[in-house]
Amino acid sequence: MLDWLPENASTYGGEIDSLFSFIYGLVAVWFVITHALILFFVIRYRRREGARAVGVHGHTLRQAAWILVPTAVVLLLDVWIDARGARVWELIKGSPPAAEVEVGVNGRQFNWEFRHPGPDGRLGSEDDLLADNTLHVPVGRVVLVTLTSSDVVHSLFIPHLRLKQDALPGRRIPVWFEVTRAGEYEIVCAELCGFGHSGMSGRLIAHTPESYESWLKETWPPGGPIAARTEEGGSATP
Amino acid sequence: MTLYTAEAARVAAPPAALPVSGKLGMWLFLASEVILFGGLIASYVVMRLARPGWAAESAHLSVMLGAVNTAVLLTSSFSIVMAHRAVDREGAAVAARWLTLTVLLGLVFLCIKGIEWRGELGAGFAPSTGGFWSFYYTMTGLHALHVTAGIVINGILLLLAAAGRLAPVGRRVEFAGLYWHFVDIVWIFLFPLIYLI
Amino acid sequence: MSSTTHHPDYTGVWLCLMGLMLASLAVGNLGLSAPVAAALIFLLAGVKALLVALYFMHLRFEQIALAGILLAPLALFAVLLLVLIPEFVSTAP
Amino acid sequence: MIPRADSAAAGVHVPHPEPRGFWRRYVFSTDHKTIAKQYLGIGLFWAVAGGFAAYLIRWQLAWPGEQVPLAAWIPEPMMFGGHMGPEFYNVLVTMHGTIMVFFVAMPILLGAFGNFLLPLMIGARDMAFPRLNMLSVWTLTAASLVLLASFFVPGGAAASGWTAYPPLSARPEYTGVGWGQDLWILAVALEFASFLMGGINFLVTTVNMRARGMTFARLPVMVWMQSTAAIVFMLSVGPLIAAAVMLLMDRLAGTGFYAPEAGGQPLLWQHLFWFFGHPEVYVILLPGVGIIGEILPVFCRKPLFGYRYIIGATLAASALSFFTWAHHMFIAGIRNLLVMPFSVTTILISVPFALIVFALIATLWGASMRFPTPMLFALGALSVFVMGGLTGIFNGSAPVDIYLHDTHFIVAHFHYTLISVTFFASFAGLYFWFPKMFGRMMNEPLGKVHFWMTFLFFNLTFIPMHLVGIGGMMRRIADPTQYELLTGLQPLNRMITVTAVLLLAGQLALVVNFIWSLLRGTPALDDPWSSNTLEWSTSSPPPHDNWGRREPLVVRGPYEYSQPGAERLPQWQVD
Repeated sequence: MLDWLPENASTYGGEIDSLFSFIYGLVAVWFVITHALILFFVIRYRRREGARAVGVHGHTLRQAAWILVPTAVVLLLDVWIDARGARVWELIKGSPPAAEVEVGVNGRQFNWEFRHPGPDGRLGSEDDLLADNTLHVPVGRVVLVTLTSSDVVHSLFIPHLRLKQDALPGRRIPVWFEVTRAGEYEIVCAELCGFGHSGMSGRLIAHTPESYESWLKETWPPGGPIAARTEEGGSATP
Repeated sequence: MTLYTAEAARVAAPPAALPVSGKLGMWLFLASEVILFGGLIASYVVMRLARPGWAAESAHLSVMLGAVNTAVLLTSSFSIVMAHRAVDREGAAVAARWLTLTVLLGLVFLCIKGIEWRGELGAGFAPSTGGFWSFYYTMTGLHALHVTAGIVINGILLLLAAAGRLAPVGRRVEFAGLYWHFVDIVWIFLFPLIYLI
Repeated sequence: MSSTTHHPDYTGVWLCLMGLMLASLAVGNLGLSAPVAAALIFLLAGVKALLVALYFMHLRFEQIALAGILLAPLALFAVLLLVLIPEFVSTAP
Repeated sequence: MIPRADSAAAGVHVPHPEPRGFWRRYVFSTDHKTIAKQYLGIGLFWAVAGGFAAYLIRWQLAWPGEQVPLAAWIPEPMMFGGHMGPEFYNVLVTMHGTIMVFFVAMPILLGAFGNFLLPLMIGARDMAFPRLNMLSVWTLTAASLVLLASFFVPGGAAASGWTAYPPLSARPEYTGVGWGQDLWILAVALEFASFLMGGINFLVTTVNMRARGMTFARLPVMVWMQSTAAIVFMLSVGPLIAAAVMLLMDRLAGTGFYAPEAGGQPLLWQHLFWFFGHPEVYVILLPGVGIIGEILPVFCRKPLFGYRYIIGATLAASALSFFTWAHHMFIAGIRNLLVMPFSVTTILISVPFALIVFALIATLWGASMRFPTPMLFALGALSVFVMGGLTGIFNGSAPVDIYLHDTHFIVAHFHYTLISVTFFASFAGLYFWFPKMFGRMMNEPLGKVHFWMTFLFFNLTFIPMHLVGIGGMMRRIADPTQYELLTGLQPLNRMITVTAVLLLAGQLALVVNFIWSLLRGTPALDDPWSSNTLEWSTSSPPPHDNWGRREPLVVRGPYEYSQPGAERLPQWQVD
């Protein structure tokens, strides 16, 4: 079942996958137990000549223990799942680690607008690069995204990175990720945002350190003009 | 021939007295209304806490008119409970008089509310003016709708009582009164929430 | 038709309500700090609501279960506030 | 609102005499049994509509943009000669959700089964407020007409999802939908009003109208479930009505409750919606569990295992359901400190439901089981419900939900939970109580065909849907082929569509069976399943006043099967 997951490409994706498989294991055991019992009872206790049902009510504690004890086990497992979950959540959505690259992501019907900081490393300065639907980041560096929306609720979803976060108009939401493998990954919108919701997607280009350097050089040639610019005809509005 | 009804069951059952159906139903309805207004008021409270500027907006309201309206509703609550007492003690004619007062006070409340709305709209404060005004018009509007419904119910009971048909009115004055008091209680909280703080 | 409803002194309750209303208006002129004044005003409103509920709505004379029906939505109102206040009032991310 | 019974101090009369004319008898009836059938009719009508919407959705996902068979009749601008655009796809996902939750699940589970069974099971002659009952069903009819009309107004029907998140739902320019969204709000509000009235009626009836000897501890679980569902609905719907009023004001009066540019908060809607939305799941779930709980003891010939524990767990789960709502919003941008508390409560709610499931399974132990169609569907519902509960653990764990949220995994999960009750349990109930409702048995062989078609194709449809979701496929996208990531999933998507179509086709067995049995079915005995609860003590179908001259007298609990000295001990005392 877990083979269906897109191959993980982020530092924390493995944590989610391992929690997923942990829950999957627990749940599979319960599924087998309950269904085996149902099947066994259905076969074993079907009506036969001369046999009579057991008129047990399950009211006394002795009888009810048959359902109370398994329930207690469920409770214990729940605590276990929560304890593991809390740790992973804190890692991913808790306070983000120190940013090494900052980018801005804005959802607007029906595009992802990405803002790259440029050579000065700061967002909102005049050397920013604005690009519709293409985001360039280096692998092995903590990327801090400031997520916004200009109109409706969108949801930034990068399946390979196990990253999802709603973009909420009126709020600036910080999200972070660190890509582990260079490559191109699909960025999609996961929250219904209008008739163009389907197909609202972009690309994450995760560069190796060398290719990131060359991309930087290519985009901001040394000595070239330093001004706000856009790529691929995207809109330049912040 | 004795046919079974709930009342018969009550006679037969041990005296764990059951509430009258109409009263129980009304209280359940009021519980759902509490959480309806509760949702609206909770939203207002958190937005107001988040936006200190709303206090200045609220200063544009007339505390005087709001206070008069509070007095009007409190008094109408008093008059409908007196109508209920009259049903039990003095009879239809007296009950009809108290109900008339209740309906009139309800109408006075709506008139004063209308005057306020007119004044505020005239001064340029529309529902679309800002967050405070959005809540102001929505909360007082929803409350006014409840007042209107109460006036209609009380009016019907008044007509029945005036026609001397006390029997069908019976406990309905009590049930209508429960609703009317609830509308009053909502205003008891809306008044300080909107006008005073 | 006569019911067995207990009818307390409604006029006295009404006079109390009017007095409380005037008192809540007067709070604004006491020169108290805003949070204290607000707390006092809501305390007075609570007393008013309680008077209406206990006497006009006869809760004082009803079965305790009937009052329980009202407590559930009030508790849920508190839960709603408990979640919405950190959500919308705080400025932390 | 006023009970007729109160006007007679002595209290010995039938709530209302049997009406004579056609209109009063079949249309504007105050008889709970007729009203139940009206709810059933409304629910089945919408089930067909909602099922057809599901068919269109599935076809579009498998073969995007291609002509959908049997859809050429749908007029422009919804579809163009059987071809669908993304606008109408969004309308369909919105309406499929709205219809199935509000206009199928609730009318059938609460409206039909609740109305029919509650008075019969507690030994009453009718609901506490028969005229309010009539008003409820007619309010639902009005809601249905408004929803139906919304398809035909300029701009088309609502297209912002059944959750109607603002700002998408708050301003027409974001979706191109004008009146459609306003009418959607109106229809849903009317539906709420209808079930609010119905719920109050259920509760007062349960408290006040019980027959002699019918103590709370002797109530059939179905009555407990219906009453608990009524309480949960009553206490949760208010904030959503308030939210809907605010949304309507945003749309019509230019207020800015949800508009960030006017200082509003889009998240406020989500909080208020899910404050209702999560308890609403239990409003639907509990009556379904009640049906399973009624049917298993009858065909196992043994008492429901741990009756009191089931009731206790139900009350606990209902109370807890008010504290879990933000698990729908883990990644919606809520404050981080809210996330883990809600994740913990969400996972914890598995505890009471685990107890209920274990009790139902324990009921099967040591039984002497027969397998007529209602029993098959009840077992099917149990199996499907377990699966739905287990997949819920993934979504309840906040970190895993980061990935699974808004994918087809969640779609598959909630179809497992909701279809287990809305369809499997309802079908079980329909086959089980059809003889009592209409006085005729349903056809067994056809019923078995219906069950196996439903059970098989349901699982074949929705198990792969989990995989598609794990593969990363988002909800509510009109065309998966637009995404590189999803191209590999397209064969699976086509397979799901094929089995979904077969699942829908399997329902023809029910349609045929229903109509045929209504007209030609074997006349039913009063107690065809030899069951213990009170509704089987009267004739099939029951007379207008349910009991004729007899007064039900309840002497024991509802599930006394296979007790010492007797194979069954009915609840009622035989005169």
